[in-house]
Amino acid sequence: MVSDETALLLDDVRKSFGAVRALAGVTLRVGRGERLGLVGHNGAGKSTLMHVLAGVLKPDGGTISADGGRQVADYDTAAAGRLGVRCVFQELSLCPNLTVGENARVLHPGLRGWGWRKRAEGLILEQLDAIFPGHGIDPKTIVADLSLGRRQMVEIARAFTVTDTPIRLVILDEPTSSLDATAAEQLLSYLHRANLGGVASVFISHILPEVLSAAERVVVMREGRIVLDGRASELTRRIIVRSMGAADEELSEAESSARVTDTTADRPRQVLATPLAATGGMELSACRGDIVGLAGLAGHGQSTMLIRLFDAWGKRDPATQVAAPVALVPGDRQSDGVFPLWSISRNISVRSLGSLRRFGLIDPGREKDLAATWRERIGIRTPDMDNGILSLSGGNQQKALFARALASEAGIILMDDPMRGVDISTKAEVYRFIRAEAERGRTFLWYSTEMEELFHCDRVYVFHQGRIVAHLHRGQMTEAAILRASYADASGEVA
Amino acid sequence: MTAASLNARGPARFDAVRLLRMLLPAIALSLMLAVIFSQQPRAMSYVGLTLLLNLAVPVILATLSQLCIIAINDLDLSIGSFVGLCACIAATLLKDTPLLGVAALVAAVGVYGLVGALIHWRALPSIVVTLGLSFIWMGLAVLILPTPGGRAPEFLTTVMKWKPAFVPLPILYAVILGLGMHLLMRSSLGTILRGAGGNPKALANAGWSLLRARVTLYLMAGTLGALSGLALVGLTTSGDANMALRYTLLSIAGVILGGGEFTGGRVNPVGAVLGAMTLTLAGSFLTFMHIPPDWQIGAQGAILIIVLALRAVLNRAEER
Amino acid sequence: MITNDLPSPADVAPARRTLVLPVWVWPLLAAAVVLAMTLIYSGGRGAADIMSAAVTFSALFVIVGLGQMLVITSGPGNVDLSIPAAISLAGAIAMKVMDGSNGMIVAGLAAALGAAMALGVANYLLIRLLRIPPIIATLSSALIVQSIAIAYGRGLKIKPPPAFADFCTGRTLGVSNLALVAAVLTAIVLLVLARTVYGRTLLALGQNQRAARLAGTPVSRARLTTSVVSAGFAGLCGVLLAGFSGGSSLNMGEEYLLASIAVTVIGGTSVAGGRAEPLGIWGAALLLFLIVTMLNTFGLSAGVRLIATGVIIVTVIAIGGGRKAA
Amino acid sequence: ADTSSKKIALSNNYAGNSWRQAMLKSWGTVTSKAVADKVVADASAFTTAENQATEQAAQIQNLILQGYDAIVVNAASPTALNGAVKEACDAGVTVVSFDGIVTEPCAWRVAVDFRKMGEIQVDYLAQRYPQGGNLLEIRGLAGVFVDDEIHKGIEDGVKKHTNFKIVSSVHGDWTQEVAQKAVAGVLPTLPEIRGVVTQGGDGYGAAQAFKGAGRPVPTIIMGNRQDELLWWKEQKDANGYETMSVSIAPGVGTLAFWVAQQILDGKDVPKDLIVPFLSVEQGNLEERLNQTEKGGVTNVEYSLSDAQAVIGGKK
Ligand SMILES: Nc1ncnc2c1ncn2[C@@H]1O[C@H](COP(=O)(O)OP(=O)(O)OP(=O)(O)O)[C@@H](O)[C@H]1O
Ligand SMILES: Nc1ncnc2c1ncn2[C@@H]1O[C@H](COP(=O)(O)OP(=O)(O)OP(=O)(O)O)[C@@H](O)[C@H]1O
Ligand SMILES: [Mg+2]
Ligand SMILES: [Mg+2]
Repeated sequence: MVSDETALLLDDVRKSFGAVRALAGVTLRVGRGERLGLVGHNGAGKSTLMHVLAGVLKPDGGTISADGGRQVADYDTAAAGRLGVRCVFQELSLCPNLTVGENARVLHPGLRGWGWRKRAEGLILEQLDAIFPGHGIDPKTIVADLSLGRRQMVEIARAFTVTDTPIRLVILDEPTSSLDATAAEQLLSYLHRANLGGVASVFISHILPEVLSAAERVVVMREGRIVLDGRASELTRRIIVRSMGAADEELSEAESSARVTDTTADRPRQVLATPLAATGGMELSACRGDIVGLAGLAGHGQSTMLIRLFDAWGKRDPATQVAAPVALVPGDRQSDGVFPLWSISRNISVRSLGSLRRFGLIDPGREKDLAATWRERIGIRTPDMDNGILSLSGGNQQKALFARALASEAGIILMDDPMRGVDISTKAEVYRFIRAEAERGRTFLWYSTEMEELFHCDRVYVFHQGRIVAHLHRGQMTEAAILRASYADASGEVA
Repeated sequence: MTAASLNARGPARFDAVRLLRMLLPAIALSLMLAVIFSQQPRAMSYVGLTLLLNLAVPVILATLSQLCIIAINDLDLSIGSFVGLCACIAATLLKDTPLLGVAALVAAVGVYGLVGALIHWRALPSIVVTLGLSFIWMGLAVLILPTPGGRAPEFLTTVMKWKPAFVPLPILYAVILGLGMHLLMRSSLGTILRGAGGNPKALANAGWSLLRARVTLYLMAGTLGALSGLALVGLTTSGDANMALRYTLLSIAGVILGGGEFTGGRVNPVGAVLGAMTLTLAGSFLTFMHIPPDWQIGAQGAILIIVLALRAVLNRAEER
Repeated sequence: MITNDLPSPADVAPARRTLVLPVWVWPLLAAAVVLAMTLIYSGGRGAADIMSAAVTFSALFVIVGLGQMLVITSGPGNVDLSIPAAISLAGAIAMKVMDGSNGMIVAGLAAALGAAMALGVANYLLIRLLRIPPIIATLSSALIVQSIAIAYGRGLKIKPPPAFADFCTGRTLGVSNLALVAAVLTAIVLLVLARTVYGRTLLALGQNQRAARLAGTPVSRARLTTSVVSAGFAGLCGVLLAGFSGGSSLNMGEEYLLASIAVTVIGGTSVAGGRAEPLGIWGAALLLFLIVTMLNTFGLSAGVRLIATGVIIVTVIAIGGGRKAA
Repeated sequence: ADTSSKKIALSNNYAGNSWRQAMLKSWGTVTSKAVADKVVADASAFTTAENQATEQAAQIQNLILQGYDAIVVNAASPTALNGAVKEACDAGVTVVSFDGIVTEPCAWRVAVDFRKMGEIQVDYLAQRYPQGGNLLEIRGLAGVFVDDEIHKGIEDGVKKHTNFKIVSSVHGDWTQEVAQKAVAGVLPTLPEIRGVVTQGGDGYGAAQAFKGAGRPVPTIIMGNRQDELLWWKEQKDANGYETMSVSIAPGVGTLAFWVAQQILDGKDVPKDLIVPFLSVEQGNLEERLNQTEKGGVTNVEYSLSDAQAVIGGKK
């Protein structure tokens, strides 16, 4: 039911976070009552674009207009609200300490005065019933008490509640990531009905069949740009994956750089993690000198597995055996990695303090040497290693975190999607480095959301909903195979 | 679906633990009362309950004030001296020049709001700002009332010494305050204020001003603190700058005991009222237990530890 | 990646050339200003004597402040409110064990420090095992210790052994021995923070506990050490104070409750954790002492003095504390 | 009337200094004998965890509930307990306050004339130094009644003896260490000091501060503590140092106990009783010092007959 009327128009929207260019000039039109699907790899800029659309982020450049080209100045959350733009954010934005009904109130300034609670609860219940019949959610429950899936249902239903302003557009950023198949089905069929009522929707998901059935038009984003825009009926899964995936020639290059021999058998085993009772799935093991990739969609248990291994060193845990000291390279620099008050040199040495001691005290000379060595080896671009770590660009900060782990005595290096914000040339350096270190006997466990990185691994475990659903050896590792295993859905399609 | 059936069993167990945790202050309170009654049956009367609990009224008000601050993930170390200051204002200015007294109280509450704004604008740690503020309140109180004295205005004594039929006054006030705050926090405005502590980002995304939420809560805290000072003066009939310093700790402990948490906007007004009464009674409880004088101080610490440790145990049970 | 993520020139620009004064200099400057105002009022009388008294008395605050600083540095919400109790208990134990005899000085010192450090362990267990918030845990343990101190010492003021009293009130090369002890401790703490695994762990922990854990530093051990050292320093202060003032008394720790926090924070240590400024404590302790002296010299009333103290704390925080947000 | 079935409680707000410890100890010795002799049935002591009027008010209310016939109070505040005291009186409980007295008219007061205590310090100095001179005043805890009273007394004295001048007044918070610090801080800015007027207990600290600053030690009015008296004795033996000491005997609590017992006995006791403060002079210094426990405070415990004398003398 695509109408020619424009609900909202984004024109040449640009947005950068420091050195990371999240949106490199995006122009996107959403028609009145149109169902738009948005896909792209992790970090392609989908969420950023939707944040701009919801008024949460101010773009660095570009305009937003509504109602036939009328440009909206000072587009912010309030303006978006007035226009009837609603958003189900990727990270849940309910207040966990409030009840379901109270969370509906948060979205509607008009819900107050006598009996507001009844009205709010009625409103959200009505929507829940409309979208997810048989949901079994009591609007008086506190959100923190709901399972993740039900929270997601509440958040979706909340976005469709109406008090005074009619809804123009609902943005759903990976709404099905924590819904079970039935609920996802219910949502898709509701979107069809809603759009008949003139409500436009933007549906973001990594589950391609879902997108293809939910949307009339599909837009593919890659590296902050729109690389494909077409009618859903004319697109296939293959075309979409191709447009958002790594180019074929890059793949072959990666493959050629990789080691061909695979002599796992005669090397001592360093890591063995058997599935925890509740989760099921395959076991994970790695030997000396292995580079093992952990693949799958973001948030399907890869980081949890790495933390489990990290904590297991030095402990007797039959389910998780780790035979050598471990070091971790975090990907989320801000919350897991960088010590912002410290110099680059201190940030690197913190994992190796024990060995830098002389007469019980950390020797500044050795610390300096260590920093100098790694500045050289991994190429950290700074005039002085005593500068604050935040003076580095994101990619170089990440290199410092690599240096921290590699400089240590650890025999096992855990990498938690460590290439975020790292530029292409640096990546190449780091890949070579990892390969060299593996040859010297170190074991790498490497979680990555970027497809081409996985091709630098000897083997790949694919994760889905906390379980390992596939184990692919070098010969079996193709983009298609990995994607198929990652997108393993209710149909039970497991490699 | 397996997921659904798992979920169905989950909340039921959680609820039992949560219920126990919510009832903890009530249980502690009834236990102490039971021990006191068995030691001294005559405490189980209208007069007895009035005497046991009437000094809990200002503590309850101070605790609710602290609750407002904790609701937005801050902490107020100045509430004790603020209550003292308001008591001094009530016993002097409010008695002698009512207009000036009211103006002074309003100004003091206004300063609370400004401090909230300052904390928000500069992203300051509330602990240190309110620590400094406590010196200022204390200094002002000593300036207003250099030596204990003054007299409570008649209306305050009347309000605090009133003997309603059937229900002892402190219990009546506790119910009114508990219910009132409960309703306020459940109101459409209170919902937003608690939401600001629960998920500030979500609230900002929905177009609410966090600054306004914080200032509102600080103003509410100031008002409740001022009321606490007035209630205190009504009971003691005169003012003293050092009178309520202990309320700072009592109020924090009361909120936590009542099921509140330092972060996440999780506060429970009814629980806090019960917590405040429990803590007030803890002191009395020891008087009835005939603890040797040397250990009377330490026993207070031990009671605090026991009750809070119990809460931690229940919390952990809930996490599982 | 198509986007070019090479560091832009701005990112790798050389360190700013503008002269930035270390944080710890500010309280020292403020102290100097206050001293100057006092001297202007007194017509320049007694500058050297005021300074010498200030250094002597500040020393005790510095010792306690160093411990509190380590606790505060271990992250937001961490604070030790049992310091006054540790001071009183350690003072009482030391004086009773020494019982005025020079031969027992070492035994008394050991007993007092042992008791204080046991309190530190108890605090750690309350906070970590029972998960009681540090504020309430340390306050509760303080109440219990206060009872112990009363039952143990009965408030009797036993004189310190002459040799110990002489040491505490004496001077070496014109500098009071207390100040020398505090200076040595400050140097040790500076060294520990900069050059030991514990020190680095503590600073990392305070900046980001999760990152510190993932960087493989011994986080729990550092927390325990911090708790014990804070109580131990408070105990040492108690013993020295008893020696300095002719015996211990039950209430001699009271003024250190808020003062220990105030000197730490005014000295530039971050309440958010991760940044410790041992040298700033000296400036802040001198500042607080000199403010009292100034206000006493001016003949200002107690009320005004309290207000001045509060205004200083709020001002220092509002200027220094908001830097992170800016 | 027979008081052997009567119960008397001590309500105490603070136990954190030597004076209060001595008070509690005296109370214990005297009342346990009285209970053993069947003069009264019970005489327990109760101390609040914090030195706070609110806590003490609650404590008094509990004591009413526990059925005590009389409550002897050392009050945290002269006025902030009035509400609780009035409730006690209304419940028929006899309330006797001492040291920290309460102003509620229904209660009895065994009071020390704090104002007088301040005044006679200046009187003594005026008699020693007719030519006058500069005084340093060490005050107590700001905002507390006793501190204000003694301070007023000292001001009275200075008004009377106009050739004396208070050149500085510092707050020692009734803590020797704080007093010593405050004095050491201002001392360098002060001119020559003739005398130091105190609130008791800070003499030794002040002497240490003068010694530390290398200044001649003036005439410091002493308090009640053994270390002060000992220091005075040492100075007296060494160089004939002369001064005086004024203080309240912690045993005044036992006097209040006997007063309460007499009231319960049905005796007619006036509401305001004045106890003499304890003063030590150059002459009886040695004698006093010998009676004082090492590290404690000078004390007098009162007997029934002392109480009767005080009550009688008043009539
Ligand atoms: N607040 C932020 N600060 C810094 N960088 C950010 C921020 N938000 C996003 N980015 C970066 O911008 C880029 C685009 O992120 P965005 O969240 O839009 O990706 P996405 O397409 O939604 O990915 P996903 O599928 O993982 O949700 C990423 O490189 C991300 O790291
Ligand atoms: N902190 C306090 N709070 C309330 N009253 C106090 C306090 N300190 C002293 N007093 C009161 O001061 C009076 C006498 O105290 P004084 O200073 O003589 O005690 P002290 O013997 O010096 O004890 P210490 O030296 O241990 O403080 C008494 O009325 C006592 O109750
Ligand atoms: Mg996204
Ligand atoms: Mg004293």
